[in-house]
Amino acid sequence: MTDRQRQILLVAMPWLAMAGLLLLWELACIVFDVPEILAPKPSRIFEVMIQRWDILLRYCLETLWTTAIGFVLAIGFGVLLGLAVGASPFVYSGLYPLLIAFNAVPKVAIVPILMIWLGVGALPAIITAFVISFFPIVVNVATGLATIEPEMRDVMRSLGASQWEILTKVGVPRAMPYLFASLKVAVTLAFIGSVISETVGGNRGIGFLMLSAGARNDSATTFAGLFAIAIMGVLMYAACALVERRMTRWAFRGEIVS
Amino acid sequence: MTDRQRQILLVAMPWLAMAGLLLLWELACIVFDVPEILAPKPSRIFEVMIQRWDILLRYCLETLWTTAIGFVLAIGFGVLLGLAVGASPFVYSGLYPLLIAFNAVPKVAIVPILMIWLGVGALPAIITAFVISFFPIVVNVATGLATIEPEMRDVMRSLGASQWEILTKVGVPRAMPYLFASLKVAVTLAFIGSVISETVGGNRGIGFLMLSAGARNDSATTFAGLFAIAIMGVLMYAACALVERRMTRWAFRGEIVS
Amino acid sequence: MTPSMPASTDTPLVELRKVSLAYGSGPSRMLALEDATLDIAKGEFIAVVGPSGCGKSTLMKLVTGLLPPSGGEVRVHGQPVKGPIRGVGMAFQAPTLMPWRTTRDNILLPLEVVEPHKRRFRANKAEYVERVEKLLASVGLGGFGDKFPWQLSGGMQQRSSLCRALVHEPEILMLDEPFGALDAFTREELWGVMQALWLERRFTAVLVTHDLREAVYLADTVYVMSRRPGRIVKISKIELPRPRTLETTFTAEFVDIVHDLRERIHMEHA
Amino acid sequence: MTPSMPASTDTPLVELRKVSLAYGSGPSRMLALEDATLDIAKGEFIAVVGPSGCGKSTLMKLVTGLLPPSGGEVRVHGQPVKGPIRGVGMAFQAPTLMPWRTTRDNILLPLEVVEPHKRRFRANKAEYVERVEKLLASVGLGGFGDKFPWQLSGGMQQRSSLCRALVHEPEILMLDEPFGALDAFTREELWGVMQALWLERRFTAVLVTHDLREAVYLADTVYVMSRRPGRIVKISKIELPRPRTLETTFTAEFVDIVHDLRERIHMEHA
Amino acid sequence: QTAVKFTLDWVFQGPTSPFLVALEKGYYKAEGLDVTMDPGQGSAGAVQRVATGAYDIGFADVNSLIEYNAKNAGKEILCVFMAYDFPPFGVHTLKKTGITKPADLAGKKLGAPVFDASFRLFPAFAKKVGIDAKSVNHVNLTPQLREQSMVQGTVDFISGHFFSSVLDLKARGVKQEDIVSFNYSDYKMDVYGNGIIVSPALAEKPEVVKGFLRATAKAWKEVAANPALGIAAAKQRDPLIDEKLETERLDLSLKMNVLTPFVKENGMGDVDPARFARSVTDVADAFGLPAAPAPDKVFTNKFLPPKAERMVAP
Ligand SMILES: Nc1ncnc2c1ncn2[C@@H]1O[C@H](COP(=O)(O)OP(=O)(O)OP(=O)(O)O)[C@@H](O)[C@H]1O
Ligand SMILES: Nc1ncnc2c1ncn2[C@@H]1O[C@H](COP(=O)(O)OP(=O)(O)OP(=O)(O)O)[C@@H](O)[C@H]1O
Ligand SMILES: Cc1ncc(C[n+]2csc(CCO)c2C)c(N)n1
Ligand SMILES: [Mg+2]
Ligand SMILES: [Mg+2]
Repeated sequence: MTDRQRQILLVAMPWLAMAGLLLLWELACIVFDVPEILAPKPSRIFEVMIQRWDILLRYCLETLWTTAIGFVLAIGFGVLLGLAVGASPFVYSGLYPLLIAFNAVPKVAIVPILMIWLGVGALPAIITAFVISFFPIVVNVATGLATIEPEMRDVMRSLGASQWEILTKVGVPRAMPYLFASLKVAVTLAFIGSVISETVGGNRGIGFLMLSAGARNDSATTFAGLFAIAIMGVLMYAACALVERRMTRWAFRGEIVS
Repeated sequence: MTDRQRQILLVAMPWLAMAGLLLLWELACIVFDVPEILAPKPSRIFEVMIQRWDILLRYCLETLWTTAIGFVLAIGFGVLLGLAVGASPFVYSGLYPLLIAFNAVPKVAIVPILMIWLGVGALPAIITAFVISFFPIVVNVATGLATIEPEMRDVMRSLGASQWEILTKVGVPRAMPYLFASLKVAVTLAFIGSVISETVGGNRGIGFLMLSAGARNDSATTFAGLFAIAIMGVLMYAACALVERRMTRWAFRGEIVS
Repeated sequence: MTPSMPASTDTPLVELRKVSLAYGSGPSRMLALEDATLDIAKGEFIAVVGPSGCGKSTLMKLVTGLLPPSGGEVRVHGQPVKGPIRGVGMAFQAPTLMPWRTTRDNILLPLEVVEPHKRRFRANKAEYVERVEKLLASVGLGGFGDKFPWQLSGGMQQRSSLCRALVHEPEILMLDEPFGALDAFTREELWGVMQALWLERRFTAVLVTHDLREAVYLADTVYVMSRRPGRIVKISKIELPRPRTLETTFTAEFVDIVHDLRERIHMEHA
Repeated sequence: MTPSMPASTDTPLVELRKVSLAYGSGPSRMLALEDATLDIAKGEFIAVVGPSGCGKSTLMKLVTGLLPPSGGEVRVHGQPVKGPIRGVGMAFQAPTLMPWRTTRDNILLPLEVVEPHKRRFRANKAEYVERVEKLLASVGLGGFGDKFPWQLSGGMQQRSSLCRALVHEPEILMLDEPFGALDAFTREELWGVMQALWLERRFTAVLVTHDLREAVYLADTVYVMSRRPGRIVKISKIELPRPRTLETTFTAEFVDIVHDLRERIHMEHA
Repeated sequence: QTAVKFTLDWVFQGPTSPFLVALEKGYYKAEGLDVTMDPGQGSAGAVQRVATGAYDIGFADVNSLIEYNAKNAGKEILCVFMAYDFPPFGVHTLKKTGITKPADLAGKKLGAPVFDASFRLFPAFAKKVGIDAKSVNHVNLTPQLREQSMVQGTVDFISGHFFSSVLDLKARGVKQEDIVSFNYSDYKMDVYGNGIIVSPALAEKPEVVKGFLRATAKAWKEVAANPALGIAAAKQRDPLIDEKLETERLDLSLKMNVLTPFVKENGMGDVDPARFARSVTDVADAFGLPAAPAPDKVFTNKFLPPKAERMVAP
């Protein structure tokens, strides 16, 4: 295989994999004669998506921006909290169990309470997206910090660097590969958060679309909504991956060279 | 502060933090006169927990074991998939977008379909717990592998090691700190998965208990259920943290020495 | 030699033909090695010396197939090298020990990976551990097997890395400044250990070093490289009788060779 | 000297009083350094030599406060050391450059962290970059500022690390085998650079090395350490006139001192 | 303009479209009300939202309200307008199960969401028809799963609003004649259905409540006369609804739940006090409440517009 073929195959792979999966699904639907109400054929889902692209797009954009805001908040807060947890054993031991406890609780149970305080609309969606997605960021940033090579720390200490300087000059870059790994998880969770909140209350976003479609057994539309979420998720991921390439090249140097 | 005081404080921190939080909550409830239906006072929740500990325990155990099985499956599958994604650029480019897409989709929308195929009961709960929690593991293991120092890889290559040997002898230990970071996230997600599945259908587990309490406007019991989940989450986390201490001491050597 | 005869001791084990290597591409492309041509016979001990950054480590990686050449050809056993070759022991310039393994387990690594040891590793574990302990003792690290690499001093890490390169008794040994972090006495002791091993097993060895005395003491042939991009500017056959001893290093002949090499390298610094 | 006068050149800058250090605890406790007592005057250049693993790197970390002593006391400027002291430049035994920074940015690091440079870092960035470029050129790395550390050879990394220790013109300089990975000529060139710097700035320096000629060339006092647990077994004042040149190293006096040291270390290997 | 937050019990569909008509046509505005309308997640949720003050007005099953008021004496929420005079509650099964009469349900498997009003009232129904509610094996199922599970035979019967379960079953290809439905009201369980509830705070502002009810009644009258109006309004809110299905749902609910003989005679919104009192006792019994709340702590007609404005039947 030449380098060029390799390159082409790498770009084609996601499309091939996706096409393969959808084909399999389509075939399974036909062979097992799955009723549409259970799981519609992908072809039918795309039909709906094309038919109603304008409505879908409107709802998608509503979800997308609440998600994006929640996600950005999660990054900011998650990184700060991760730094605190990773830097101080006291914060670690005091906060980690609480964080785990909070995150093990299904957010569906919390969102209705949130809505009562904040009313329905974009705000609870943003907050849910934020609240559900910051935890992986905290964990990974904290782990990135805790696994700093002591040699690096000594370099900084020998310069008389403050705890904060060690954190920003060694901790943050060191934790970058961990951070980006967590963003991939966090972005999917942020979408889930937005959609959950939209399902619980309000009349906006893909979540509402799916709720109302579900209430009338319109599973083709429900699935069109799911596909739309999936596509948005992949787009957000691609954005993160782009930033990752630029910012953590050093950590992936093994891949670049060979 | 002496070492001993430090040690004691470290152990006490989680309890202090938790007590502080609960006290704040209790006070807020009293000061703002929050109706119980919105958010019961912690004292009231504990009262219910003590009163109904036998029922809670039974439902908890049901949830715990489905979660544990799902989580173990997620570790196995997640590590394997993570190794595949981290080791092969083709698997990476082909599978990652699909995984993101799948994970951005709210599982609440998928579980009913699952139940139609599998019926209600423990099986869909296990599968939901598994499906929702394997992704962070995949991402972190893959990142752990991708950031292997090329020098280590060269050591193995110079010995004529196969791709598989490089994976198991360098990749796996290298990815361990990442793996354990992801387990902290995954275990909370596994609980959420179990509980979601229990709320969608069936008559078992803490999810069912919470839902039916909610339908009776018995929010103290709902919150007792949430607390129970939180406690189980922390217990599972503690188990993971214990294994982590033993297996990744080398990566945290900076913390141990200083 | 008739063409039907298999290439044996007559064809060199390692052949480099006008090999060049450039790192990076586009504007950041940098030629590290240029037109390197050399032959290493089976059982030969060669040393490579040259200024810092001239491409010595690069040369080693080319020989073992860790890097593909940008131009020219590398052959081992008469076959063009396509990927990492088997049966080498390599001590890299940095110790590159694995922090999650104890020193002993680090040194056992080649035995877990390289045939035929790999196959019988589980069965012969005790025997292999004993071999490692002996090796550790021979480099002055007896009793340190249980320590993790990050609990060793710099020189001790380097010696462990040397043990790892030796433990599976490889056919080809690549040593990139294996004694750089050691004091003079430990170093000279290890020269002796090294020579004894070579006399016994007659492996093929490539030694990169900055210590000309070390090069002359150990090698059959010393190659001098120019500044970057590295070219081979001098080849010096060392005909001194074996085994060489520390006394040898004080003989006029030895000192002369060292002096000649020194002069040649000095030219590179002008 | 009246007691009211501040301790100045008369009290040593660094005092070690029966300092010992043990790594680990319980059964894995290991004494690395024992009863080390030494004084370093302000502006003195000392060298520490001794067998591999004897505790030289440990000693450096004790002096700079990176490690707290297990016993005894370390004082700098007359004050007991409680944590990392300020105003040191340290070149560790391994290069420990940060892989996410270019070589230039790695060397700029101390200027971002250490006062007074930190305060004016943004304003004077261009000037500081120029300073780094000059420093890089002086160690033969001109033009490599843009490369990442992992794109440098071992010796080049070591030189970059040396630059990082020098760039902020520290009062105390700690060098742990700073030239170990360099060829003889580059090394001797850098001795000259080092000595010139010292003559100009008169910083206090501690040099760990295995090269006795290097120690004698550069140092005012050479300390010889015993095997682990390291104790100081010989102190040798080098009274050779400054500036010393490569010619000095061929004088009988120089050779004698080196020989004496060599003899003393040899005893440790018996 | 007074801001009023209004929550439905469920998504925007045919039966709730009159509220949307009132909103779209500006009837609320004309009464000086600035209404925001949101879909909900069940009646219990709607009651909670109003109880916590997150919403001022709600559309909810009055039986959920009875339960809430019984458990929260002193903080009662009032129902001020009865919309479903005939309750839509019932259980449904398929011919193939061999269940033909309520007594056959004993010992069978019931699939229902825990918060489904028909499910919650099932014990009262069981008592009326003389079976032991405990003998029925309940499985919680979300609304999406409920009908499908019965079609697949996972459960023997389901509980649910008539106009949603029957239509859902038909959407799954079950023929009308294969569906066996038992409406609770047909078995002397004549409880009431959904009504408009107001928060205690809003009850202090009778003008607002009255205005809201006047506008709502007006819209309901128009929709009863011309269901297409309602569907159009619903479509405007949720562009993806299936008009045919919602028309059918609306027709069913109008015929069965709203335009009952009582309503045709007395107008929409009020209750028959004797029947209401009976229903409160029945419900308290079904929910195992310690004491039934006083009927006037659950419903009041003091905010209702004059009867003439409530004569919605065309
Ligand atoms: N991974 C890399 N990417 C880019 N350039 C590299 C890389 N590795 C080495 N180089 C460059 O190649 C040249 C030769 O490097 P090499 O490591 O072979 O030198 P060396 O002779 O081993 O030097 P030293 O004696 O200092 O170890 C150097 O100029 C270096 O900058
Ligand atoms: N982090 C550590 N944990 C445990 N033991 C250590 C640690 N660092 C060093 N040691 C031990 O302390 C002793 C002295 O180590 P040190 O690094 O000071 O030696 P050194 O004189 O610098 O040797 P070299 O010349 O080989 O660099 C060694 O025996 C080593 O095993
Ligand atoms: C028009 C209308 N349709 C169905 C229901 C029944 N219902 C109430 S809540 C709920 C599910 C909540 O997730 C269902 C199906 C209703 N009350 N009004
Ligand atoms: Mg090199
Ligand atoms: Mg050392």
